[in-house]
Amino acid sequence: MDGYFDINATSPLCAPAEQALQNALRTFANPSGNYRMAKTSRALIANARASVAGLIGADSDEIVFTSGGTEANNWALKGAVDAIQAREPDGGIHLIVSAIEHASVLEVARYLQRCRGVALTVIAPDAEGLIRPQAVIDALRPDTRLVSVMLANNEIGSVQPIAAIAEALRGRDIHLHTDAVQAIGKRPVDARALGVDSLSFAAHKFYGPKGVGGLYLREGVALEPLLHGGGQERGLRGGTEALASIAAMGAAADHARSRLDTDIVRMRALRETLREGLRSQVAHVVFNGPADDEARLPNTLSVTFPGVRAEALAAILDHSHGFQVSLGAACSNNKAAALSHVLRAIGLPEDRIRATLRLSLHADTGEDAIARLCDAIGKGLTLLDSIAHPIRKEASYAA
Amino acid sequence: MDGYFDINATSPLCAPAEQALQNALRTFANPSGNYRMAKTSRALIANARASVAGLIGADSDEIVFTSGGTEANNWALKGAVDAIQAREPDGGIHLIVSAIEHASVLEVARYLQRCRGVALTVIAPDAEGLIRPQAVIDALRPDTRLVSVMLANNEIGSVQPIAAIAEALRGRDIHLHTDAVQAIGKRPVDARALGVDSLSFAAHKFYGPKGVGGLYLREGVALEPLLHGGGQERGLRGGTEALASIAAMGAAADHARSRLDTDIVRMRALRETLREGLRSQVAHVVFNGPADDEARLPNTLSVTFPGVRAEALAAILDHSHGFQVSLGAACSNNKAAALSHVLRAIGLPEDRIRATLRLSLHADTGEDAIARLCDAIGKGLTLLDSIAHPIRKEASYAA
Amino acid sequence: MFNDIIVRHFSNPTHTGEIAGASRSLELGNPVCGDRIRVDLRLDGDRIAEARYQAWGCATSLATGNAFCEHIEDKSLSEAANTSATAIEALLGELEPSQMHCVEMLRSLFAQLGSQPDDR
Amino acid sequence: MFNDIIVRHFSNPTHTGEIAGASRSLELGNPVCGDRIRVDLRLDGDRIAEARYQAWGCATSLATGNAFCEHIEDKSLSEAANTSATAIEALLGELEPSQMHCVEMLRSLFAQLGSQPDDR
Ligand SMILES: Cc1ncc(COP(=O)(O)O)c(C=O)c1O
Ligand SMILES: Cc1ncc(COP(=O)(O)O)c(C=O)c1O
Repeated sequence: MDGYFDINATSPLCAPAEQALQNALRTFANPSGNYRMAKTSRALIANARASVAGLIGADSDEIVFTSGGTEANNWALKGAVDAIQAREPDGGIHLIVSAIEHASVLEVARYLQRCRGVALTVIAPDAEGLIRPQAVIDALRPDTRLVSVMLANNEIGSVQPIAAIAEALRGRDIHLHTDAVQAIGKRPVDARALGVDSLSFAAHKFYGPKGVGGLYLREGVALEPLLHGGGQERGLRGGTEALASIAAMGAAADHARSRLDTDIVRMRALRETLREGLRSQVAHVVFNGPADDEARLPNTLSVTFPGVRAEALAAILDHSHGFQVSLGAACSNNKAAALSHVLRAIGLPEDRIRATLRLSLHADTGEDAIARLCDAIGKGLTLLDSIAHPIRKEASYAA
Repeated sequence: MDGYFDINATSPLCAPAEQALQNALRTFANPSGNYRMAKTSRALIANARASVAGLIGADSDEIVFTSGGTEANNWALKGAVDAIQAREPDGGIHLIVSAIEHASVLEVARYLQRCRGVALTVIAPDAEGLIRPQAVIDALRPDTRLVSVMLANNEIGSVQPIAAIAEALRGRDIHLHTDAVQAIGKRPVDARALGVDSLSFAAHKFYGPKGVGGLYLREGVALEPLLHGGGQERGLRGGTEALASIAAMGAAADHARSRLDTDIVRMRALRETLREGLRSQVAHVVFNGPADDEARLPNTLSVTFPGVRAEALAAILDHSHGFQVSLGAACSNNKAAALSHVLRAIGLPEDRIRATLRLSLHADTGEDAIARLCDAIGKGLTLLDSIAHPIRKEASYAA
Repeated sequence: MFNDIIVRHFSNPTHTGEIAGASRSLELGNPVCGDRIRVDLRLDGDRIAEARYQAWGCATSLATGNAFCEHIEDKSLSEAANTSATAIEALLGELEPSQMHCVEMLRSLFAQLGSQPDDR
Repeated sequence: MFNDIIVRHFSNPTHTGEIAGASRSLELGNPVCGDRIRVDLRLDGDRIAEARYQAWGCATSLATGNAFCEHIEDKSLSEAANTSATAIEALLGELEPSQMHCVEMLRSLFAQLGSQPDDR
């Protein structure tokens, strides 16, 4: 864990979540059972629902559990389209999404366009990765029925003005969905205050288990189920409930809630240390994303080392120094597929995208780990410089 | 566990699955990561895939993990419809399902009919709960593109002649899906020998965790994803993989495979003991489902006690004797909703449905537990008889 | 699922049976689910000296018969008949929606108790 | 992900650098991903007395340069140029699809080695 700077990809289980999971392993009765054993299972789910609701400022009745953020995003968009088409079989549906959404929103949008007759507008962020409410308003059409803008971006950490977007859309009969997968546990999230119709989350991004998450569905909002089945989750999502995972998610939610304030302060400080360390270690370094600290996740740094192949640097960090970081582009012979669509959307040219790493830290990251990371990056750059010296593209980058 | 006669609803974790889950809890790296830690995660998933493939006679490449049986059934049907409609935008789609399918098939069929323009034929089983291949053939239309018949029924245990149905459909360009959720671990399942295009399974029915399962997708068969997203599962199913649950499912698959032959023999013997015990304990008892032992799950007994309200009997079994059993009908003021659609489909009248219990046992059930269950049922019937004596509907039922 | 009151009444019913030569009998059927309850009373003047019931139906219905008899036994007919609406509801404890019809049955039994036998 | 051979070559490269007054230089660019490799040779008669490389690109490209130099150093020019196709492929170990272009680069380097300098 000490060299782990990829918390935005996934987090380990926190101790309370692991404990809750252990405790739940023997609670196996089907919650739908008609006997006493089933009561324990139902209570476990009800408790977890209350915990998750508490974390995101919702009522228990507004939380539906899913298999993760991807299912929640798929459900919100497909379920809204189904519900609207059922109500108004002859009306067209126009969907607006931001260009920096996660694949589980973008791919759904493309599916809806390709297979379900939905008209799609993809709106660009500004150079800092922010979606201005005006950009949403400018994209509106009379048949716009669905808007999806994420709360916080996973790659550059930009936090979108969702409440302002919701305000702008009010009264227009538009379903506003926000993907909050990356925001929860890293900043306060209050679904009701945001004013959205639906909001997705995934436990493994806030120290719960992988393969479980959910959708906040504002009271009164109707969606066609994505998983039709045996009436679980008040008929909204079929499937025998993932008892142990749900219990662990509940514990992770309680834990995240109790730590949030101090975690944020700590992550901010650590990120500053990291930023300063990189600046002093590396001659030429660029930080991507919002300049304003209020508009970015406290734990995320998107860093470009101009002239460097970030893939090679990441490989050295992993194999020679034991650090895990994430890339803006994977090495691939298929240019387009491998380049981060987020970095492209904020206008980074291809060589800059290939020179970019994402460093995402957690609140328990040690100061010493940060110092060692900066040192390792410095050493890695020196090594790369020595290999590339006479043929490198830009001026020397190691300080 | 000793009084648990509801294994068809869900099973507890077997020891190897619990161990695998424990071992996997610290393996947290995102399998999509570009660093060494991610290798462990990928290996864990690959091993589990091989284990599951081994259990059902498939290649690893033919297994896609999902959040359970419900998602797998939803995906098979919706994904096939999407794929067919994309290939032939102007062709109609006719879907055939059996009347005794699980809700996660029936509700999907109704959704496809209601919202997606699919024509639906629901075919009835015979009085033993068997779907004759001829019934499927009789329902065929020129535009039939999709057939879904379950391998084994969860309520009465009837095992359908899927291989014969597949044979009858061969060469007609029809996607044949089978829901094998209830069959796996209770009888040999060989996806390739069955000749189906897709086959769904859920770990919690074979002593793995709840909330994980998968779909066998025969090589060469194309489905549109149900969960669009980040390219996991070779682009077929988005979502960060449920590492620990998948590892546990793999261990459960290995365990089920190694025990299957002896388990079947043992479950059959136990079921016979139970059947004989009930016959000797109760004057009037009827067993529903196939007469032929080859055409029924070895662990499942659907039992009607004519003249008895099974709900009251189940309540006494639970509260006075510690037995968990399942009902053919829940107590409800909404007549229709509460009656088992399976028992209705095989022609049981309402009063018989309300008099029916499902007893499903596992291979580790003790002979003594069976004796005690028979004794408790006898006592329960005597008690109910004493309460209802002068006003009961039918002749005395306690022996 | 059943609350503790319901469980006690159906798993250990204390007032089952018939009364030979009963002073009075109440009878009730639920047309939707088919549940039936019959209660025999032995009156000692105005006092309900003995109340016994037979029932066929779901567990909550069975409990309802017993709860009714237990409550009225040893009370005067008028006192029992005047059991308040709140007290009637409390007799079965908290119920789930699917069990609510049993409160209806209970109310009917109390109502029959209050009406004159020749009213029927 | 990288196999052990690749890891050894890129994390501890043994043949980086330039050779002042090199007898010969090979140069290579990959038009798709932009990777570049340059190799300087110091020949002692027909013998490759020293091989040094510079590279810019992904980790596997960097490893490719080192693997090439390590393999040819101390061999005769013709022996090195006649390295079999199988041996060339084996030099980088098992690769993932996204790393396959490095085998191409390696083949090009060996091909350049075999062709006369004035062929270029
Ligand atoms: C912003 C965002 N949305 C959605 C997801 C999908 O979540 P999951 O992989 O748990 O389905 C992720 C992470 O993978 C994410 O970062
Ligand atoms: C026959 C059958 N199909 C599908 C399912 C659904 O599986 P799950 O609840 O795991 O989604 C079940 C059990 O619930 C079942 O018995």
